[in-house]
Amino acid sequence: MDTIQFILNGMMREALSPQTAAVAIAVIGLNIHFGFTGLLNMGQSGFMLLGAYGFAISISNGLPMILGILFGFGAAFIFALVLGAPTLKLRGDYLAIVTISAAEIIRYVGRSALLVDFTGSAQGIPGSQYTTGFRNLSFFGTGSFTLIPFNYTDVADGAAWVRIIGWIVAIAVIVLIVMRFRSGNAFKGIAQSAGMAGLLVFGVLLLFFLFPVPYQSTGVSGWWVRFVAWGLALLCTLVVFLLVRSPWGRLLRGIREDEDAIRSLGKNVFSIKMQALIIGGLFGALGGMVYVLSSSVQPDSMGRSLTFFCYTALLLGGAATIFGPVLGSVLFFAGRIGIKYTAAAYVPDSIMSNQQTEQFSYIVVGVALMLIVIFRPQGILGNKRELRFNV
Amino acid sequence: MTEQQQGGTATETRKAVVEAKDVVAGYIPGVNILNGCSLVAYPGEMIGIIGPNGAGKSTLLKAMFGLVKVHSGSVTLGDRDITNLRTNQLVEMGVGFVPQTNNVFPSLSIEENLRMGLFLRPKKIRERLDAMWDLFPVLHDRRNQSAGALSGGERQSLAMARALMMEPSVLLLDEPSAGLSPVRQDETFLRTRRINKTGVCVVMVEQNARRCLQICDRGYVLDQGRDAYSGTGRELANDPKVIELYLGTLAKDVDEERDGH
Amino acid sequence: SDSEGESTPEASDTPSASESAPAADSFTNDKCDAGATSADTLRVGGILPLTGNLAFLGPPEIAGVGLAVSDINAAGGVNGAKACHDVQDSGDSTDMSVSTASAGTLVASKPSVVIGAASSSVSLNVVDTFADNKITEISPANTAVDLSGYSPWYFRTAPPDGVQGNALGTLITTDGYTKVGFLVFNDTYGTGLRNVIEETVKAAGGSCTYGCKGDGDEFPAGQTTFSAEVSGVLASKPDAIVVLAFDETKSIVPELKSQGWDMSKVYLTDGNVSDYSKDFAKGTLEGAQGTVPGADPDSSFKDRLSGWAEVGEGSALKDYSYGAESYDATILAALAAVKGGATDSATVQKNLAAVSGATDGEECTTYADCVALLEDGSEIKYSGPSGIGPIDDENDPSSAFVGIFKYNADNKNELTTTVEGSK
Amino acid sequence: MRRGVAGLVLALLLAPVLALISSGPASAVDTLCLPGPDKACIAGTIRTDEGPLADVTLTVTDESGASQEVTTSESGKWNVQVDTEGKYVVKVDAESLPDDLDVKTGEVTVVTKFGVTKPALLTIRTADYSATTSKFDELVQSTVNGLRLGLLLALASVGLSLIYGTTGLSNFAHAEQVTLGGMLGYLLINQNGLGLWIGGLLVVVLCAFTGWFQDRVLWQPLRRRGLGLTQMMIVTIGLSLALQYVYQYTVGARTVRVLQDNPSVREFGPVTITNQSIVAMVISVIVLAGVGYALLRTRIGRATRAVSDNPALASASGIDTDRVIRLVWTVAMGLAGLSGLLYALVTNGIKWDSGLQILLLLFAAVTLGGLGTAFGALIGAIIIGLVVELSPVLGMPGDFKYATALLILILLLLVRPQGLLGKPQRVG
Amino acid sequence: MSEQMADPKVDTGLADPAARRALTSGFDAVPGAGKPDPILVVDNIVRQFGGMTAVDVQHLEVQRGLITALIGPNGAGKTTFFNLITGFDKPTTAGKGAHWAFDGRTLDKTSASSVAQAGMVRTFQLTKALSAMTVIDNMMLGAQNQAGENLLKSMFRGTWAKQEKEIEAKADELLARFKLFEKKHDYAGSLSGGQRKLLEMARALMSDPKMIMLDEPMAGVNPALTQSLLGHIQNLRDEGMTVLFVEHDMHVVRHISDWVAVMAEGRLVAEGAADTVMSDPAVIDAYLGAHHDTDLGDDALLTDAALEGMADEVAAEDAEREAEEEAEGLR
Ligand SMILES: Nc1ncnc2c1ncn2[C@@H]1O[C@H](COP(=O)(O)OP(=O)(O)OP(=O)(O)O)[C@@H](O)[C@H]1O
Ligand SMILES: Nc1ncnc2c1ncn2[C@@H]1O[C@H](COP(=O)(O)OP(=O)(O)OP(=O)(O)O)[C@@H](O)[C@H]1O
Ligand SMILES: [Mg+2]
Ligand SMILES: [Mg+2]
Repeated sequence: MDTIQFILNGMMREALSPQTAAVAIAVIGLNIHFGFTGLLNMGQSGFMLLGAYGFAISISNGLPMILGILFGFGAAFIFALVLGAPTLKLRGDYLAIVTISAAEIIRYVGRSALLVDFTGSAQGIPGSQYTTGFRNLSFFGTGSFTLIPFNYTDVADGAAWVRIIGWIVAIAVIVLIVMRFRSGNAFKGIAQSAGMAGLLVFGVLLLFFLFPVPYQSTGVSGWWVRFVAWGLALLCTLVVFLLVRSPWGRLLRGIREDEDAIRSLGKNVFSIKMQALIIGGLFGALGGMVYVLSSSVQPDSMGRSLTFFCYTALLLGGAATIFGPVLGSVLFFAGRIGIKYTAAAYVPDSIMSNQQTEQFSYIVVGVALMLIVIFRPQGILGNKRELRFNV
Repeated sequence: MTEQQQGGTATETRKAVVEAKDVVAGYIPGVNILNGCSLVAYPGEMIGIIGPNGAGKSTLLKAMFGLVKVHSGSVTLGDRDITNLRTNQLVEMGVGFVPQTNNVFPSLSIEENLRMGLFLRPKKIRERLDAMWDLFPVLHDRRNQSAGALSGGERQSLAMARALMMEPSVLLLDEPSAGLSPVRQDETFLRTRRINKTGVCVVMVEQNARRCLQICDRGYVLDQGRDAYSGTGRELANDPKVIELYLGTLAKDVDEERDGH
Repeated sequence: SDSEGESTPEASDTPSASESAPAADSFTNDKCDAGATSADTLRVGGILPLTGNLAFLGPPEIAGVGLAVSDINAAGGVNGAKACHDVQDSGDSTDMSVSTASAGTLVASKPSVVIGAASSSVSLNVVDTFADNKITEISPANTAVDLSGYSPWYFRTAPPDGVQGNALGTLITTDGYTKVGFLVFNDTYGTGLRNVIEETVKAAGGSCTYGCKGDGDEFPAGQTTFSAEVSGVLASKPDAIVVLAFDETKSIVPELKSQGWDMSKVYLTDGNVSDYSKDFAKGTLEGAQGTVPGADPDSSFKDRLSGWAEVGEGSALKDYSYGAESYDATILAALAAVKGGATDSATVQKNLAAVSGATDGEECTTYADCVALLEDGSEIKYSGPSGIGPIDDENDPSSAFVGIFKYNADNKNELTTTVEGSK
Repeated sequence: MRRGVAGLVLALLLAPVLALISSGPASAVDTLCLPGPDKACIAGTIRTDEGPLADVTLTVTDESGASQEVTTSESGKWNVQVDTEGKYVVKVDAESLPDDLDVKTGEVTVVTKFGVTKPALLTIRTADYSATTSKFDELVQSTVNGLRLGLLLALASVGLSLIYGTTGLSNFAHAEQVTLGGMLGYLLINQNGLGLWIGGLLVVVLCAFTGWFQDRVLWQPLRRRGLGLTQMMIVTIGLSLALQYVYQYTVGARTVRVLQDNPSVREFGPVTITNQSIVAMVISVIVLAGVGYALLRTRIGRATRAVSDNPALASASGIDTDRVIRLVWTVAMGLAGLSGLLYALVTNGIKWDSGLQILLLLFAAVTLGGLGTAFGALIGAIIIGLVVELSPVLGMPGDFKYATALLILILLLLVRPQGLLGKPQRVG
Repeated sequence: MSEQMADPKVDTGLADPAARRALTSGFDAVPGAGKPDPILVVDNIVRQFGGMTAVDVQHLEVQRGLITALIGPNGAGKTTFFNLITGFDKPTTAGKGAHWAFDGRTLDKTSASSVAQAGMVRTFQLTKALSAMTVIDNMMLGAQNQAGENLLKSMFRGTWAKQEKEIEAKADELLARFKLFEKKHDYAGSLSGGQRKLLEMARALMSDPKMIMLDEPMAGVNPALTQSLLGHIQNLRDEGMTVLFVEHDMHVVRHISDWVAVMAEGRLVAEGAADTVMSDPAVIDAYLGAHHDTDLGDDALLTDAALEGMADEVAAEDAEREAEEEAEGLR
């Protein structure tokens, strides 16, 4: 293993992490809010926190998991109703401040020492209190395994050419996939769809070949969690795909542009915005539940910065696109780790200490984020033409 | 087809005040809206631009005013090349512009809107304000009201007044009469003419084509980003081709019908 | 690694006799190679706050780990192989993805032990991951009661709240203060200690006037204005005030002062007992007292810690919180590996309690001495600078020395006494 | 064995233990009581709310009725050593007390344990001791604190509002700009020993320059390229992240203070307030009034509002929008820097995330007053400041003081969606 | 579903000009006159902004199946009136006697969307194109009762695919008529001012309204196109649609309106057939102006006298309003 391999493995681990999937799910919800409907929901982390609390508190109090999930969704549903009923009639900026405030209030209440027996206050709820049921559902067995149990070092003695070819093919596949999406006819017809699916699977397998990542089968951050988390992320993507290419999705985009116009056409704007807020919020809650499956419920971890990360991921991937949220989340988290590890590996100790390197890498992350948005404002998958008018 | 100019203009030796030469311009890189459009205005002239919707009339005005990027061709003001100059610099040079839409500052009061019109020469504000209050008494009565509350026509008046504040030497108007009641339309046209008579060069885009051609010295018909026809106002107004394609016969029909009544 | 194994014991022969600190220039910063795993050597992972809210706790902890590894290697390494350290960022609780990612990286690097995390919240986030992957985790700073016996793979060298809380509560009451007000930072550290101190004070017949359990007067993490809290606590007319906070103390103390509080009636704890000579005007904190678990982390150890920090991290330490605990955590892990004869995590886990003295061994205070005893086949009780007693069956230090400090006119803390407390 | 009692302590796991082992400088404890395997100690300090009482006599009586007497030392401390475990009654001898004292608890029972020093807590008060403070005084004090916080927030939020007003941009990096003010203050005044006033002035100038510079190299080019507002918002998030870590990298993650001295204090009736706070409040009021005047009454102020309404039309009116916006950035950042410096002075410290912690309050203030109206931001900020400081006094749990401010914001928006000073827009 | 798509209009027998003339000649030419078959009845609608009364309509009836023009000076309150009855604004008299009914249905408290659903669809004077959507998406949004706009059904393409096709066909047809077909897949944000106006009108027509309310539909539209569009509107009328429109172009008003209502200073001041109303000296004075038929190119008009005369007319347009404002102020 060399340094590059170490960095790439780190990135791959982060890209596959169930928490990345969880954020991706929340971002999918945010995409419905912000990308498609234009609702400036700055409190997505509040939805996530409520989902997580609903899930974890009910299970740790002995309720079955299915009820926990329902409670998680229920909490987010009520939150959406309570937030939406008064604010969806206001101007967008106000919705932003109301949602961010409401999310913060939830967090403050959750971490209040008064509720220590209920929410665990600042310390939160340890994972061991609610994940057992989920882990017991696993049919992956025990032990640990690597998905593709050999890597390029096993092939031809890890010769450089294997790696180079591997990378060229991987990049070509990615470019191809992105191009098919950009052209907009990625899923027209069965042949196209099958081709795309094949390409995706091939690309993923290739990546696993390039970075073998061993995990526990069922452990707290093992394959089982990953499988479920990413499965849910894909399912959510599919749901959003179905939703937004329908007339309902068209309505959302119409509302994003001008509510009054839509109203004048006899559409109940309020109810549709509410539907969008709820659906996106439910995705957020689901994201929250997945987020805490491999860790613990911590109110502070679902605060403003998580919402900011969600927005960042969304805009990186491309708002109002189908795959943007997933791509953006993966890119954001993996990229961040990539930057951190690169800095740690290549900045000599004589210039910066361990701690300084770490801090420096965050400066780079911040600057990189700025640069990406500046040079690709529409995001990876976004449409630049559309961008010109939403100013 | 572009060179239909005849009469006095062909032998013109006067110096142009504003001139757009073979302007190619557009909003999105790669998509040109104007495909080599030319327009010239001589001192004291009043120029009308008419044409179908989406022909590029507004774009031409914007290109001359530096709001749309000119890809090729040139715009000159007197001797100066003003292609792609920043708008506020043009204003300093005495070019006034009234856009077709979004032509007032909605959250500023009416008076403040007018003050903005003379931003560069604050010393003269009082004097010019008084002049405007005379011209537009309605505005005076409501001078502390925010412009966002005005009706469509009132906004249009305010926009015009704002442009007149600075006593420009070249005035670019984009559909100044749209949304105005008939009497105000007439008044606007006459006032523009009067301003023109004081030596201000006026270039106006109008969909009220008949009226526009009546008062303009020369007119251009724009179609698909090119100047399809040009000539004196009356020539164009009576050109059967222009009538058929651009002016329509509605007004005539209605007038005839009524007269026959 | 075989060849290394040959050479190191020889190297260790020379300094083993001397118990004193090696000269500053002999500190080494032994970072791990990417490929080295616990199969070859003692790989000490770290998940410590390098960035974020608690980043100021990072340097002493890194230094503790680094110095320990340096000392271990100076004494010949573990089972003949050089130990190494690999410290990853734990971030803070506002962005758990950082600690999750670091935990993932650490798990993949197959360490013998992971030192961390500093914040209980972060520990809770990663503890299951380490436990599932059977990696021993030793936190040098977690004090939350809830973490006692959380999992067989989770240990700590910081005594749980009870130890320090009892000591401080007794100190306050023997000082004759009846009504106690608390300025508490709302996280596990603050509320946990508060609960114990409050109980102790009440048991002695005292009472709590502000910031008590169940009042909800804790201030949230990261808050920067304290006028409301200070006004509140003063209005409750306490006889003494306990400040349970970290860095916020720097803002709280002047606020207390400016609202007219007599600073000799202020009590601090390990989170904020440090040298404030550069922060406050002379005399500000004079007479204030505080407790810090750990037997007198005497100045020689601090100097070594700081000396290592200069070599390893490029700058001297400003603060020593949890440095000794980190050091001991690392040494204990190394001794456990020596005792078990292997550097894998399971061996470390199995032998950790034993080398800490749970088996009533012979006391030794340095790695080299302890290794010598172990090689003789005797049971040992490692007793390092953190002054903790043996690890009990909940994987906590059963007891610890608690130093009582008093601030002088220069706002420096001076040790007055050391007491031993247990949970 | 170096520290001898470890084995014994194991036996006493469950009891609170205070074992005196070795003593440092003996001055702190006047006479020592060393509990041992067969010895227990009882100790305490006799003090009133005004200070320790020397030469007070106490009697300690065991269950059998045998008693011993002790006298308190200079520092009011006393202790006795006993050699049986069990109940002891500690009683203060009223005779030995000075007159005019109110003995609340003159007698207390202590259960001793070997190896442990047990406290005996006796409560003695001076006659005029009162256990409560007037709620009114607390309210007045908190109101003043609230105003102070409000004014500081206002300084920062007016800038935020100006930027939002002119460019429509929600600047999430504004908080870091506030932090910058404090950080520069620390570097210039604390580290480099500049005088407070000179240093302060320099801080404001430097911060204003960062505003100018930022606009020059970042925002103006982005505007030119037509970058959308949400995209720009993400850029500010990136900038905010980068700046936070620049502070961590350069200054560190700990709290630093601009001035090391404790501020001197003034009292006005029930209100105690530091001189620094008074000066900060005065400066804020003057600066805010100046900004307000400039916005409403000056040409350039009108120009900023025009640019915010319709930038294209503004430049068609001859306004150099870029210059106006640059001016706004410069002023806003200068104000933020000033606010940060004052904030660091008034709250006694600044940290890499100090700004971040109040960012939401800033946004709340701006929204509460009505988006884009500078005066609204001022009023909003003061309301937020008052709510934050007053809500604990009025019975909210201290945990919830920020939450209360946010809740008030939400409630107000429901009643008055356009904010306090905002105007509703015309439809159609 | 197919039933919903069916043409909602009924044959009123008004396609014949003579029939229309016969019908309108029976109306009283007074403001607020009763109509035999009113589709819209408005009572006591007042809207004040601060002290200023923008709209004060005591009674108005709009006859079903006719084209009614609403004219009046700038600021007369026409747009505000539209806003009020379509639910975009609330009358000051709401709950205090304001009452309006469309097609027999009381609308006093209904929201803008239900007004449109009831069949009364409007356009805006300042256009509201959905910029970041394509022209065809704009059009498709106009259609009513789309199954696919239901959240649950939307996920299943089968439930709405067929309807979608029908709607698209209809949209194509309208786009062609409004000369926007080539722009079908362009973003609406890239349309010119006039094109947006056209798009808005076409979009409103997608919903097959019973009554369409157009706010200055032809302002900014090229005259040649105006002419053909008027033909289209007339066709719609002939198919039974009711049209109420605001317009300042007198040729348009004369050409297509069957009935004209005049507003000034918020009040309904006259009603009648186009010719009658426009020869009313009061209307000419305050609204049309003395020159509305003359050639403005005539230099004679540039004399001070002529301009002053014109200024007087404009002043007259304002005078009554001022008077009213004063009265308002005294009250
Ligand atoms: N912001 C824009 N982005 C892209 N394309 C645009 C934009 N504005 C206008 N266009 C395109 O430019 C062409 C000309 O527009 P322009 O506004 O100049 O027309 P116009 O002649 O003024 O029409 P109208 O009489 O309707 O105002 C139109 O076809 C339109 O599609
Ligand atoms: N929100 C508002 N606040 C204050 N005044 C308003 C508001 N909306 C409209 N007005 C005033 O009410 C009057 C009527 O406006 P309205 O837009 O209805 O006129 P209109 O008849 O449509 O005129 P135009 O022909 O110019 O479009 C105007 O004087 C306008 O200034
Ligand atoms: Mg145009
Ligand atoms: Mg109108």
